[in-house]
Amino acid sequence: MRGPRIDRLFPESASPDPSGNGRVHADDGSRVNDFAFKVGTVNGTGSASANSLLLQSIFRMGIPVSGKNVFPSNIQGLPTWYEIRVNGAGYTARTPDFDLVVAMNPATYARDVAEVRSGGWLLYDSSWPLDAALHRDDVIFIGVPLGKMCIEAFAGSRERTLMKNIAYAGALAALLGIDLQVIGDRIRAEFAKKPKLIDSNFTALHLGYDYAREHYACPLPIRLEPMDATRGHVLLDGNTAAALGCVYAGATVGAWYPITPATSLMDAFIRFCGRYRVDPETGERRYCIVQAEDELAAAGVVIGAGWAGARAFTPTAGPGISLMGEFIGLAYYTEIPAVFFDVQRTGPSTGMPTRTQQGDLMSIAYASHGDTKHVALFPCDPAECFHMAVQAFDLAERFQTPVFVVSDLDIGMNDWMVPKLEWDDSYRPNRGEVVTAEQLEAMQRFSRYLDVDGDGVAARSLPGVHPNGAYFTRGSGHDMHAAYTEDADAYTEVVDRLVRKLETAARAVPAPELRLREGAEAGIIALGGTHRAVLEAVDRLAAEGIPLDYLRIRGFPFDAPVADFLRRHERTFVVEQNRDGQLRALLMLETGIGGDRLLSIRDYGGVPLSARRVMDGVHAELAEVAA
Amino acid sequence: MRGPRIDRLFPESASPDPSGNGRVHADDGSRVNDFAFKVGTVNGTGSASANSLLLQSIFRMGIPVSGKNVFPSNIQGLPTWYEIRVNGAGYTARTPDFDLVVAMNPATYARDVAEVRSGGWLLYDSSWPLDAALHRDDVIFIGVPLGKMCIEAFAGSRERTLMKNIAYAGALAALLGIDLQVIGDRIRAEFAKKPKLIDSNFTALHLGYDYAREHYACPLPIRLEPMDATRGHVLLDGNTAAALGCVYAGATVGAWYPITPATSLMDAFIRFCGRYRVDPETGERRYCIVQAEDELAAAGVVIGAGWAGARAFTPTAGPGISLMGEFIGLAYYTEIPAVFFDVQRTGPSTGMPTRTQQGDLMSIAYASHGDTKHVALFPCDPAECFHMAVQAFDLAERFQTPVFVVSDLDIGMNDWMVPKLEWDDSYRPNRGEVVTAEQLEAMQRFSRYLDVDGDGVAARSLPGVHPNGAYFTRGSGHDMHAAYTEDADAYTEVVDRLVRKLETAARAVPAPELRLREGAEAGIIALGGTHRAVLEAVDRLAAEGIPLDYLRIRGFPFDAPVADFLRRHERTFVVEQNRDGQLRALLMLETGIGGDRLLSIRDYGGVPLSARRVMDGVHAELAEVAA
Amino acid sequence: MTSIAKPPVRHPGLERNELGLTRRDYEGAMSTLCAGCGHDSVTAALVQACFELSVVPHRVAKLSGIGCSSKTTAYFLKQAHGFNAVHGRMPAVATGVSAANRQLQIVGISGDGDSLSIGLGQLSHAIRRNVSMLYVLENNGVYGLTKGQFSASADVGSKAKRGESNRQKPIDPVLLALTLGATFVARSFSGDKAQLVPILKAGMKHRGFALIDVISPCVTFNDHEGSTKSYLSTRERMQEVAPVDFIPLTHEIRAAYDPGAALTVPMHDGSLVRFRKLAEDYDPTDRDRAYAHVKEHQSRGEVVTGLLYLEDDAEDMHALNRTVSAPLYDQPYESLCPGAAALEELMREFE
Amino acid sequence: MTSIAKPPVRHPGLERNELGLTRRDYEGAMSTLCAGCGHDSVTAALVQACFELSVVPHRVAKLSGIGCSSKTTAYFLKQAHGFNAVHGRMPAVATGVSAANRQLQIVGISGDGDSLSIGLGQLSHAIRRNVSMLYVLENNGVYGLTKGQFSASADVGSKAKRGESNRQKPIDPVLLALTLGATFVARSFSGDKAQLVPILKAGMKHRGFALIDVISPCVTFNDHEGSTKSYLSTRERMQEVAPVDFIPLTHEIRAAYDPGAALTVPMHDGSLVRFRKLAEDYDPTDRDRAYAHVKEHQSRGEVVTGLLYLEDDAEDMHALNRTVSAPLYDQPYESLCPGAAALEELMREFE
Ligand SMILES: Cc1ncc(C[n+]2csc(CCOP(=O)(O)OP(=O)(O)O)c2C)c(N)n1
Ligand SMILES: Cc1ncc(C[n+]2csc(CCOP(=O)(O)OP(=O)(O)O)c2C)c(N)n1
Ligand code: SF4
Ligand code: SF4
Ligand SMILES: [Mg+2]
Ligand SMILES: [Mg+2]
Repeated sequence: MRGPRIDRLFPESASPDPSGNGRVHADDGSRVNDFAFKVGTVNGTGSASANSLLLQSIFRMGIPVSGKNVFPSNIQGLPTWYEIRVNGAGYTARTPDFDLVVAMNPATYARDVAEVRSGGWLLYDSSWPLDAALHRDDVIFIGVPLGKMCIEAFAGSRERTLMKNIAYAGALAALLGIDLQVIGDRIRAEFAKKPKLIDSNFTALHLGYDYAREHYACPLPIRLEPMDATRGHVLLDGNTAAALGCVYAGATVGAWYPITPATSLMDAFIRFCGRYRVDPETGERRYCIVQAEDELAAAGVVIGAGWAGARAFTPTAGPGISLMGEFIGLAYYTEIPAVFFDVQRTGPSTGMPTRTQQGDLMSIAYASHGDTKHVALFPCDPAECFHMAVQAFDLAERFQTPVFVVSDLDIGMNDWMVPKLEWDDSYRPNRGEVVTAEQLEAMQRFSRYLDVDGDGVAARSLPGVHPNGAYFTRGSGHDMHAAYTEDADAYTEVVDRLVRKLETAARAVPAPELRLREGAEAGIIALGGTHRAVLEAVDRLAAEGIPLDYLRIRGFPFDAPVADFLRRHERTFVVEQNRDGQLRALLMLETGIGGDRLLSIRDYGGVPLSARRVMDGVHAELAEVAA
Repeated sequence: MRGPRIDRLFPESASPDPSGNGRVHADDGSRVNDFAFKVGTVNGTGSASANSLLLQSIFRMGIPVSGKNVFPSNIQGLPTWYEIRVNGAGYTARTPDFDLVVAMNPATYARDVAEVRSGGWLLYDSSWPLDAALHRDDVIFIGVPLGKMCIEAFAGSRERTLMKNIAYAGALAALLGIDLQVIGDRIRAEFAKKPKLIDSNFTALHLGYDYAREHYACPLPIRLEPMDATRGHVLLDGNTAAALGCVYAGATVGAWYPITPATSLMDAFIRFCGRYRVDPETGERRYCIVQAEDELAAAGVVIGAGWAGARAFTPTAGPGISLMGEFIGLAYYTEIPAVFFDVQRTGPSTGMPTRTQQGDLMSIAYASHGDTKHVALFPCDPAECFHMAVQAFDLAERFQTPVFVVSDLDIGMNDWMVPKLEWDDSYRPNRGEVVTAEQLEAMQRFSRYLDVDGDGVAARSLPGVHPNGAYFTRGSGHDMHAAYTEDADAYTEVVDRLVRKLETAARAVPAPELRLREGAEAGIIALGGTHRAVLEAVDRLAAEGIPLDYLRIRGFPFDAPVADFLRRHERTFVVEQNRDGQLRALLMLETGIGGDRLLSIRDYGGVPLSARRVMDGVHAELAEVAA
Repeated sequence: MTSIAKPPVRHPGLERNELGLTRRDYEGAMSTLCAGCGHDSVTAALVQACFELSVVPHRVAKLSGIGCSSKTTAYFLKQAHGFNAVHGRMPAVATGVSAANRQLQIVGISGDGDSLSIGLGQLSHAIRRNVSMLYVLENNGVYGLTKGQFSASADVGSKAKRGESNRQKPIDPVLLALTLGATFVARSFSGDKAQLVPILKAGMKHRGFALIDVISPCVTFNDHEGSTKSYLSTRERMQEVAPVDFIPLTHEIRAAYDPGAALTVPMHDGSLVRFRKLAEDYDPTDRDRAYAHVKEHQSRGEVVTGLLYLEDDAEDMHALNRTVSAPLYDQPYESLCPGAAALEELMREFE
Repeated sequence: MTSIAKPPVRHPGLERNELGLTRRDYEGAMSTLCAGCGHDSVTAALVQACFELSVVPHRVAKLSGIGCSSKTTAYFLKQAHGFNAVHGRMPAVATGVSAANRQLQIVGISGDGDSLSIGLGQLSHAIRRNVSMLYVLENNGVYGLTKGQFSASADVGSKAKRGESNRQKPIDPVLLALTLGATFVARSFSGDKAQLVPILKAGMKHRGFALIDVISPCVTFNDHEGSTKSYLSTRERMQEVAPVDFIPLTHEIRAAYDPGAALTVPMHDGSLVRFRKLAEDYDPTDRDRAYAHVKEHQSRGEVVTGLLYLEDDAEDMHALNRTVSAPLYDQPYESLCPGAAALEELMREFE
């Protein structure tokens, strides 16, 4: 058993900053590289490209930044928002406090105006008069006739709609001080293949930019200044990173049934395979993707492929996990490697498919009827999605069991600033205990479920390799020789070994990440995508004089360090994004600790967690304890 | 909130007996009405009827008795056993100690001989010489040439095979002192419609009976004496009782996909509906049964029918529960009444379909992805299957949510001695809050998910009743008016109410049954089919000087009395039939109690629990604590 | 263009039907589908059909699975109960609804993904049970809501927006339904309201399972050149077997004797389905001929549309089950519970 | 009679095949099915077919779902890996096995409940993907293992043991497969080993999905009078389209020029399927004619058997996917991992 270690994936730039908030106040009293703004538009109108243009340009100015896409579950015509947070100190968790809002969607205008912080700015399309009722004295309204200008400058309604987005990007560039050069480069790169689009984009960009400069004092007191804090980092989404992990792990069979927010994982895998796995001459593919008829079938394909020796996986979301329940139990009991990615969305049932949550923890940990327990990994950001995807295949084959990489919509679909992914060419897949033809040739009798070394793992044979390796795989009662049984002892021998196997696995999953604080009495625990918000909150709380020891869980089943951490702290806050405190439940079940020592902080409305929410939770709980 | 109450379903005859074992020693030193024997045969050879003939005859002699069928998961030709326990004190849990074994199956002969307790008897077919290697000095071998006699007495191999079974029943009648008159009546009743079979049965019966009396001193020191302890009781299996409960509750729609051990529940429902629900003139049916294409569909049918206002149910087993996961989440979130019977079998996966277990507790309590929690009832015997089936429909409609009646193979398929089922004609179904056409007519706006009285339950409307009642049911995010939403607050308002609703439900499910003992320090908790073994163990332990307070849980979510019980006892034993201590897990999760106070006693090999197993567990745990 | 700006389903004037209701009374919530989506035209046709049939709105139960198509249920009959079930599982839920209340007019809406991939088993078995319901399959050859993957109905060679073309054979819901013994099988096109409306009306009046495969183009992901489910390619390849009229019971007498009609099929309730003229020796009451006809034209790249097969005298689920005619959901409890005496008597068998 | 007393699958002598193996080398564990169960005869035919084809036992993967029929996989080829998956889900598992190792000879065994109820969707989509495998559907019209409920293949009017008769239309796997584009469709009878064995051999050699619907009576629950899936009724109603021979590659030359043969179809590997004679103008390479033929005889209460449709030049799943010929499961890791440099380069796109 290894002790916890400090994880290296997190940008150094975000290492605790004494001030606790990383704000940089310039002489002119303006707030530099530390603010947040959001854009409210209509989906399907092309605002996405304008927004990522803004995000990437800021990133290229060397300033830590994050973007959160809050979109509807339809294809076109409904309100959608894009939130960008700039933070020189490297805190890139979502923040609910917006200094500036761009209100492009009449349907959400009132709501957008209301969301500007007092003293903040509202950018709107002044082509048409503004509804006086929506005015706020404590907000500065910035009107730019985006619509009018685009109607004059462009022909065709489609182009006019599209360019309006680039135009507000131009206005923001002026107002916030985004380097025009940088934006220009991005546009040129973006449309390298469609040169004529480049011109119209530039025209639109300048419409907004110039108008803003002519009519308003630019930049605003919230502004950007180039830094050098993004070197060695990339802007990457978790599904793309996870797909890359599957490619690098040597996965050859991917089965799936499309579902938001997991679809882009397989899209990326297909893209990368097309790039790296197709024989240039023959066009032959070193991979096989099965778009299954549903999630049950997808799970079946993965299990069949794993049984036959291929590294196989399926990406899905909550509803898929529910549908795969029977098959998951089969893989657990027959001991077949299988990798499942659960990109969690808001449940229960269909829930809110385009909102995030951590609501599948319990469903995954003990998926399927009867006694079961499963290995799960909890990436905290896209970089870990990459590395844990690779680990997942190794663990699945070492322990011949289903392994779940538990991500969520925020990690999977949003662009995060993470260290550039690196690869060690000395890596070789750990295929676990697989008997070779030679070994089988030498054997008297191969017993599929016989554990020789006491770690709970029994060697497996692959079909087609050697007659001596033949055995019968069944989800019904079987003994250590894989023979059918209804005998209590023979049955028990096998299921008891599975317990030992999972205990061994607990020591092999990624160790928790521990951050100790001078003088901390209480602890705080979290996993997955809430990490950055918790990390920020922990820093700020420390600055307030509330030091907390922070343990970030990265794998399940839990290893001893988790229980130790809980025992060492009189009280531990458990932060998670679900209604019922599922992480807290797992901690109680697996460590036996009483609930009175676990203070729950939950946020489950579907938007990514903010540090403020965590701090409020801690303050509230402490107040309770005090009272 | 009501306090716990003593449940009246348990036969008075089993109320604690001072000697702690209820043995009756006659002057001649023989053991009367307190022994166990089992018959080892081959399935599909007709031994079942001979065995139930024995069971029923003993029952009709007024002696408490139980029969456990230990059968294989195939149709014909494999070993099968039938265990009968006779106990004048009313302890009818399974016992693993056999005073006499009837070895009719050469394939299991060795094993059957080995299972006789030292000093016990082995009855075998002496038509052919006995394998000397299998001899035991400490066992008395009783040979009866069953095969030979039947070959001489009957023509046709089928009849010879069948009659061999009646012949051993006859031998046992002589050896154990079963009233020949009683057996005779049973045979006449059984074959009332096939008179010629009556004769051959009597012939066979006497072949065995007379041979035994001529060659051996009958009865043996283990023998029967008529009592009056079964008056007011019946021999009934849980699936039949549950089916009756569905009929009496007014269920009209039954959907199912056949699966052992739940199949006989629907078989019985169909039989009873044919008897009670078909119009004698028109032949019209007041019920609709859908044999679905799979369990997913069965769940869908039940949910559709519940939504439209009918009382609907589906019986299934573990694999079905896994497959229904997605639909269960839909019913939970859309708030549709639905009743599920899970007749548990040994898992995981296909497991041992003809063996019992309590392995689906966790899967049911939090079935489906996302945050969910479900109402579950835990009958301890067939009588409770009947009453809880009725309660399940009332709870499902009151709380508009899935309700699970969690039975198991032992309860569902074996004949148990229980008090005669009685019905109160004043019962009327509790349909919960359903708005009528009149109410709707008077309404401005009907809001499907609006909770007026704070109990977490919102009134529902049924389709086809009134235009004002129309609303849109969806598993996707919805607000209190049932309108689609992706808004955090609107979403949260609804899911938080569901928490309140389940809290109210916790106070409505059947209260736990409490049995306090003078001077008890530790407690013991169990649920479902383990009750009789635990009850017996608790009596015997008390006699040994180890008094325990016993709490039998009957419903989930747990009500306050459960937490109180745990808090009042420094240590509580948790008895259950699964590997992972799932009841213990639920207790920890729902009450927040630490694991150190819950000592686990688990038995999960697939056979019904015995008191001995419980006592051994308690002794072992106490020894540990002492050390 | 935002949905806010989009007017609700278009319709002429405020004409009233026999119930005195206007088309508006048959509309639902505003569509959130893409402007131009074929599904919205199907919605309009459903509104028209219900209006013309003078359907009592709240006597209808609208059910669907998940998908853009499955959202249709929200866009018509706001006075009817609606149910978005889970993906591909609407047929089972509809079966339960029918079991509980056979007097409801059940309208099921699905998509090609919802029906032919995840839902294929349930659709097939609902057909086999002959559950009385209208089942509209809005078929666009793709998974719209998940952004354009090929569905099982995509034709071989049909091009995806990104360029790759489908190489797997399609599952044709019409041939499948004919093979599984469906009693009402039709194919239509969201762009041909004149053909679609009468078929929808007949389907709603059919006793048994009425499958209507409606080609309903996805303008966002599958309406481009090279797609065989685009508006253009569908218009070009459509071959109607026969224009049909649905004549409700009330008009029976007048219509029964129409010399011009090629074939008139009476429905169980006395209303009529009239085939104005028929393609060369086509017989919509001959299952095997219908099957052969569709296949034959398919081999020529043509898409046969119209009411292809009609068998109105078959037993539906309730006839097969011999269910009482009054809805099960409100049978008086007394008629369901055998009572204490019966139990007392029954218990003797277990003594 | 106990299974212990039951001898393993019967077979004559100890004749050896090209690999020098005897029939016994192709047998499996002892059957635990009822004495006389049709499924055991299918097992015997499989043993015979594998023996005659000189299949290398351990190169075969046997897969099945759950049911008495699905237990068959345990009763032949003890030297091959076997897999009892979950009920109705074998096709997906087999698809995965094929994806991982296309060089395995995949034999899938299922039942009518396993394939046509819970497994209908998966069977249909395995057909659509044209996964290369032999799929034997042991069809007895009931759920044997759960004691005799009607399955979806039960004919209308067929009587259950308890007396009630089935009123729902059956799902015919042969018609279904033809409709879904299956490339190898046959029907046979467990009681007709002479017909079954060559079809099994051809099915194993077929590139693509080979469906064989084998009527395999359940002696315990569905072999009584009134059952249409009994030995008796099947024998009475069987109508063979053509006796076929399978001529493996090695014998090609000698066999190719058989004047007597009505039709000889070459398989992708050079072996031949020879139809000795054909029913009146029957053409096993014409899908629609095959469909019509089966239906026509069904209307007369006849059961058409034989190799009904064969299309050996269609693309199977791997051809459609353009998978490398070597099994994916043991591709050298180097050929799968792009390496550090490629990642370095890729990362630039995200900077
Ligand atoms: C269990 C489950 N799996 C996947 C999804 C994601 N999903 C939603 S709609 C859809 C396909 C819709 O296709 P179709 O039925 O053709 O409807 P369309 O959008 O094309 O009209 C999928 C895969 C889901 N909602 N539920
Ligand atoms: C998920 C699930 N549901 C139900 C069952 C119970 N079950 C086992 S086999 C079977 C039907 C078998 O019928 P068929 O496939 O025709 O095989 P047969 O026994 O007739 O050969 C059923 C319903 C199961 N094992 N798993
Ligand atoms: S994506 Fe396609 S199917 Fe969905 S709404 Fe838009 S056009 Fe219609
Ligand atoms: S029950 Fe029927 S199918 Fe099953 S083994 Fe017996 S005969 Fe065969
Ligand atoms: Mg579609
Ligand atoms: Mg069968």
